[in-house]
Amino acid sequence: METLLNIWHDSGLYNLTAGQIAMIFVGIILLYLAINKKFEPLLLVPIGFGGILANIPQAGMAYSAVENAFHFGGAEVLAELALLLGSASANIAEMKVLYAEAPASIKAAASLIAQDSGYNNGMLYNFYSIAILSGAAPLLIFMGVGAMTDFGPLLANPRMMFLGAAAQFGIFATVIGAVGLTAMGVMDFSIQEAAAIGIIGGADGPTAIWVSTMLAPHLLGAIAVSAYAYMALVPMVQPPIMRLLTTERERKIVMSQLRPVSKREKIFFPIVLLFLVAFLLPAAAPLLGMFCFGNLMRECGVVDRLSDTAQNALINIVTIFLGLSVGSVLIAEKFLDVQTLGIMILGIVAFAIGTASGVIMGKIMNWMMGGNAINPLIGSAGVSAVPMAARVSNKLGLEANPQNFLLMHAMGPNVAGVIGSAIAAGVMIKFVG
Amino acid sequence: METLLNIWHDSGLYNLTAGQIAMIFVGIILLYLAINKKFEPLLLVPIGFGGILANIPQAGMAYSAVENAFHFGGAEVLAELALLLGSASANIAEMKVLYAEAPASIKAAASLIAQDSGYNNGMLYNFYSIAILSGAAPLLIFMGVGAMTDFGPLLANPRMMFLGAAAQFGIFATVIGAVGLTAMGVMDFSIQEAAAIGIIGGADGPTAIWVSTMLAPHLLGAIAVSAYAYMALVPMVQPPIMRLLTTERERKIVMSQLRPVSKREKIFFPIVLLFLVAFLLPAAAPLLGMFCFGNLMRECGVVDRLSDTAQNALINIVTIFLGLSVGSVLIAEKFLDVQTLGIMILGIVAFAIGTASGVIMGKIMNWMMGGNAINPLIGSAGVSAVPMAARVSNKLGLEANPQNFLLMHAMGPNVAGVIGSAIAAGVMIKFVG
Amino acid sequence: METLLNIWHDSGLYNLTAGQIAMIFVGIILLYLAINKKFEPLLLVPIGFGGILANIPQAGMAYSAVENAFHFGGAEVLAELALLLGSASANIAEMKVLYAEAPASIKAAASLIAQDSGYNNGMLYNFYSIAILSGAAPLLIFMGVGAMTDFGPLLANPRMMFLGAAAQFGIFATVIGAVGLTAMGVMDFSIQEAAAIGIIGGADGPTAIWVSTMLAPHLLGAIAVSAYAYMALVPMVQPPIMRLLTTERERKIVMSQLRPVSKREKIFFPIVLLFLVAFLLPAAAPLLGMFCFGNLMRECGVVDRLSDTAQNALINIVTIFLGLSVGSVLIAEKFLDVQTLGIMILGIVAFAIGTASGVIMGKIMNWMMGGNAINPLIGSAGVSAVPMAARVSNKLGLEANPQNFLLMHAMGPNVAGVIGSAIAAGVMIKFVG
Amino acid sequence: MNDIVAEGLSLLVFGMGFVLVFLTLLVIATSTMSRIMMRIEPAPTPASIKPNQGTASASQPNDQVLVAVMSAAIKKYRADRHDK
Amino acid sequence: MNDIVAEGLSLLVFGMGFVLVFLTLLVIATSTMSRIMMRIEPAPTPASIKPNQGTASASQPNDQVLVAVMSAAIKKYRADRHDK
Amino acid sequence: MNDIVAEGLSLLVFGMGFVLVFLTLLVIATSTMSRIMMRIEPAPTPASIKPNQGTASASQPNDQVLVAVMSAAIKKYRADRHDK
Ligand code: NA
Ligand code: NA
Ligand code: NA
Repeated sequence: METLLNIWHDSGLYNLTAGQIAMIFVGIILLYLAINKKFEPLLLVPIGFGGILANIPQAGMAYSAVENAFHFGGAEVLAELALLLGSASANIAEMKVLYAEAPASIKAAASLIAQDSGYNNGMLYNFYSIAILSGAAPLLIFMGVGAMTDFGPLLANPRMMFLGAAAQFGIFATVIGAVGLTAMGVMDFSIQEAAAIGIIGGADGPTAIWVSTMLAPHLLGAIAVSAYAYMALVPMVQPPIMRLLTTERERKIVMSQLRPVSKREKIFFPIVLLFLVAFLLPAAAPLLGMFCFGNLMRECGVVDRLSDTAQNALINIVTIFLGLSVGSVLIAEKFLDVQTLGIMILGIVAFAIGTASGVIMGKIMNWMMGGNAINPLIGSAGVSAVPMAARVSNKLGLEANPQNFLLMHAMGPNVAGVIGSAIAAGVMIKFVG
Repeated sequence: METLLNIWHDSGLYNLTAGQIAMIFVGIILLYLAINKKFEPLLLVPIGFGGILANIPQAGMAYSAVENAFHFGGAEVLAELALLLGSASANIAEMKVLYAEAPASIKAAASLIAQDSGYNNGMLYNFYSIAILSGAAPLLIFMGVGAMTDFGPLLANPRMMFLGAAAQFGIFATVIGAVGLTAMGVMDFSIQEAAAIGIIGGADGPTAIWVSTMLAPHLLGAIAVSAYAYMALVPMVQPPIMRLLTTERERKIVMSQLRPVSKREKIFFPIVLLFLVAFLLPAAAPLLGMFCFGNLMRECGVVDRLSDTAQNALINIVTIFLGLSVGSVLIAEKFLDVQTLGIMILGIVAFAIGTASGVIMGKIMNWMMGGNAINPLIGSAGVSAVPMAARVSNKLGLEANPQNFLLMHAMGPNVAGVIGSAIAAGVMIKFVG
Repeated sequence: METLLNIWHDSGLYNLTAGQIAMIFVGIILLYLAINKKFEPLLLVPIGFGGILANIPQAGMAYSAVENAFHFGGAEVLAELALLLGSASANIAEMKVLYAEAPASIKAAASLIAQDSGYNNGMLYNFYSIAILSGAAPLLIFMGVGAMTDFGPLLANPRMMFLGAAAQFGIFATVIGAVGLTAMGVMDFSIQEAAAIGIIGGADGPTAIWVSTMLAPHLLGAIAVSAYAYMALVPMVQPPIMRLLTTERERKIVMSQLRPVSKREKIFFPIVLLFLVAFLLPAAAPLLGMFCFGNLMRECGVVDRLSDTAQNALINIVTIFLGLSVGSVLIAEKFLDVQTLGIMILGIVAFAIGTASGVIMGKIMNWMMGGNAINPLIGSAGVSAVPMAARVSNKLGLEANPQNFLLMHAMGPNVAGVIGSAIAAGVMIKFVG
Repeated sequence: MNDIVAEGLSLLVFGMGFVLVFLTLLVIATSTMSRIMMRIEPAPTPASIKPNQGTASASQPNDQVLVAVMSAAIKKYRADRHDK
Repeated sequence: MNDIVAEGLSLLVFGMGFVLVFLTLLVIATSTMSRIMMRIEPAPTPASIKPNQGTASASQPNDQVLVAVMSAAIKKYRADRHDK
Repeated sequence: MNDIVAEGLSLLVFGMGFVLVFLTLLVIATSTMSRIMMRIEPAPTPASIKPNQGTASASQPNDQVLVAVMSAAIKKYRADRHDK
């Protein structure tokens, strides 16, 4: 009888908290969006599932050994930890604060104590340490993305990069929004948090994860979820803005065919980009360095088997671990916060402003080039969200003129947007990191 | 001349111990079974080869840095270690015992001392730490198995799960056998060891490895080898038991065709299973959580590239490391023990009892449903050993009646057996872990 | 204005040192050789690119957390590190020396201090730790190479192994060269460094990296680059030597067709080789053990999916990380040294001597067997550099006699050369490690 | 009776009991789920059970085979040309 | 005005400025690179833009398709025989 | 003579000696193994040496090629249908 009671007292159902219920519900919504609505499923399926796993009561899959000792530990291990952390009361809440503020050597000692008492890192926490804390996963994904990116359309018309630059205005405008809300007392974001939130507007998941790991790791869950969810919303968010800011005549502009680009140019481009980054903004070098490496593997033609692995087995493996790791930070204390609401709202604003800036820059460039050279619809592709934003440009172009294929032209600003937001990320890290 | 003598004194042949010879022979037998008899070659080839590598004298490939310092260290490093461990005598056997009982912080310090003196972790020990000590490899394999498993046949007839449940009786009966042998003084197993041995009867390699890592890491080698070897013996062990327990008439029962199962049901099943596990037995959540994640990736249809990687590149990579790691614990001190003999005997008993329980449950269910609905031969598939046990059921069905294709019907209990033994694993860890 | 000045002062261009410029130039040359000249591109593309990344000023991608704290740290963290390292002056150069000599426990403490102050391991340093410091990457590559190697031609004519043995003379002659230059005062190599340099003559990248990691880690960059670059030079270096040492009549010798080799022989060969290594030279067991494991997976025919992964996804992933890691040690302080020049010269000498020894052994064997049995041109293939050296033999054979296909005959010494240099590596580690 | 035997028996009773209860609940949950699904989406496609054993007959219509051959070939041909 | 607002505005001005300057320099560098490349290798192959969308027409000459089919088949056949 | 030169020479003599001895033993062991294998299984299949260079002639019998084409196509066709 006692055993039955024990089972019940250790069951998930008995220990379920309101926060866990809410977060499991968030996980289910993410799975629903991923599977039924096809919202960036490659990331949102692992994130959503990881979120559910992280919130299974008593399983402690997303906790470190020390956190597990805090949650499940007996008096003995808690006393040892209190001694180490210098907590007189052995109150768990106090100890958690002390632990969070402790130097790395104390943290390491606490981890050893927890392990001696039989508490181990949960599996999701292990994945999180290796994939995200080390910074490796976003960089490896960027390498894979580089190996998948064809810069041909951009090289054929390098001025398209201005569109990719303009669309990054959404990032910085969102920072202003975040600090504005803070100044007005509506929210409470530090400048680091504001910068990390802004990067959502870059429409680039790995970049957003990388920046928020460095500037605001406690917001990682909300930022990553927003970044991927809004990327999937591109086909809904962008068209009204694009229609509002362009005239029917502008949308009908047919752009001249792109010149062919030689293999050699494609080989040199990642090297040129790498050098510019290295010389001007070393803070962006890890991200864009791995991106250029991936792209060089793709284009150089002599390491196809490495390029193929970077685009397939390796990026898939890293995506699984990255997704589960992001899911592991979807826990109530961090996610169910008014900050998350602010992030969701600011994120969508960032997208909208980025789209508008891109389109307006398209109009300006078109006006400067005589009014018939650039269809401003391709400007919106500058937010990146490759290749969805380019497809949206193409779709609106075809609506206005069934012979107007903008896809290839929109790929230029689209890939430029990836570079642009990585540069913006580097600037953020340099200025406020 | 002296150099030649040195070479000879450092050679493997000069240093070969009887235990190493025996263990190398065990490795060769495993390779023979894997290659010639096709006994679970995907695991037994790496395990057998790893076992040989681990027993190469003087190479220390399976030892940690500290163990290598104990074996090959000079007086100086041994004195330092003795000081750290508080051994007055600097006797190696005593120091090994002290080291095994030392807290994690002392172990970490010992490792740094050993590394300072030039002793490093052997490569197999590194693999073992990462793949097994962390618990990662069995979970990742379970993810891959989930991505390979089609629950269609089980969903078409969910009552088949009772067969998967019944077959787990082998697990618990084996525990009784192990404690009985202990009570009689024949063997000496703790309840943790008995539980870990019982899981062999679950016929599921990763589950057995995961449980024994947690409950009885020193028995890992014997348990893993038994689990995989006996799984391969299914076609020999099961048929006589099945024939003994069933009548000719029962074996001839033709089951009605399974109803088609919708994609949607298949998508929801892993989520339903995950919730039940989360709410009732969080201890099984890591194992079944990863399994459900793999299965959801398979069925949801929007992350095929991740599912494909989980089923191929990732599971293959993990299998190589897991196999070598299991091989690395095949060392004489741990394996050449009367316990191993007990494990081998109890393991086969577990299989036999599990098979019998499944068949008997099949008979009971058939009797309850009117005597012509369920062919008891499919009950034996409940031990899991996917898909071999299901093929055995099919084969015996065809023997009795050449038109009686039981394969699809046996797949239901077969995959239910995987769930059943994971649940049994969770119960073991909760009760005695 | 101040901000602009800050940007400029933190830019790569402002901080670029002459050493970094030189090393970036080295990286570009490696990329040029890899892409335009197809010099071992699978390794030299990642090495070259990693070399550029490692030399981006201010990015610190190739530095550990402590090195980053030394380079970019403020007074506070430097004071803490000085206290830890026992440096009275807090002079960075002095602290670097103290750190290099500190025991592992002090190094670990320094790393925690650096991390507390916000300095982290650069990504390339992380890759280097995992791939190279642990020794894992060369071993995994060797496993993949084993899985790609067909020992059929060697089994058909095992005496070819003498050619593979003879060609290793280049390795030991180079050691003499290196110690000779030291004795003459031209260079300053320790015996460990001389041994590591000699292994370049083994024409086997992973072996060279593995040995230099153990014997002379500070020379890793120069040794790895030489090893791969010279392997690519085989078609230029070998022919003149081969022509010089052979007569027209010898080059025309047509060898008798190889006997067919049974599957069973191929399965047993890696096991025979493993046992010989285990019994005679345990120091070579990690390298040749993994090689034999890969080859057994290939030949046993029951684990094709593991063999396929070892030959593709896994070896490609490891190659990417290994290449970037080797690139990360291409930094000016270590690479721009007269030692590197010595290594480059000695490396090519090693190749030349190895080629000559192989050809001369071929002549001797031919003379002993009656003068018409062995074409000495296949002797040069004994340096390994699979399969390029065998193709060179074939090409020169065809030049002398258009019907003289030596390729299959040269594959025997070619793969024997891989074994030979791994044995030489083991001897080096045993004698001077 | 020995202590460890008592522990073992308790593990047998509660463990086996738990497994049975759990799988019974899973039967109920799965059946309920299936019934709800079938109400929502009444006619599942008959091809949804994947044949693991290649038992499907080899008598595929020839024209479909031909289309498959040709599309594969065209794809390969383009890929080849593309690589150059 | 709040301190954090000042920081935010400075981030906006310098950040956006940096992005624009950087991409402008990238436009210049890329164009210069392309011009140099085209001078070295004047006539790039017209097929160098990879079709991502499969927009290329399906009217490949039949004999080339046939060659592709056959070569693929022969390769597969040999690979199969090889595995045995 | 310098100390390091002595060390180098010793490395040369013993190292090269060891390599030669080892590979000689490997020749003996391999030959013995092969002889035993051939006694057990006297007639190895003639196709067991894998052609690395694709030197095998392209004149495979046409019907086998056809079988290969068809089987590949059928496989692909089923895989495609399966994915839907
Ligand atoms: Na962007
Ligand atoms: Na089972
Ligand atoms: Na060699």
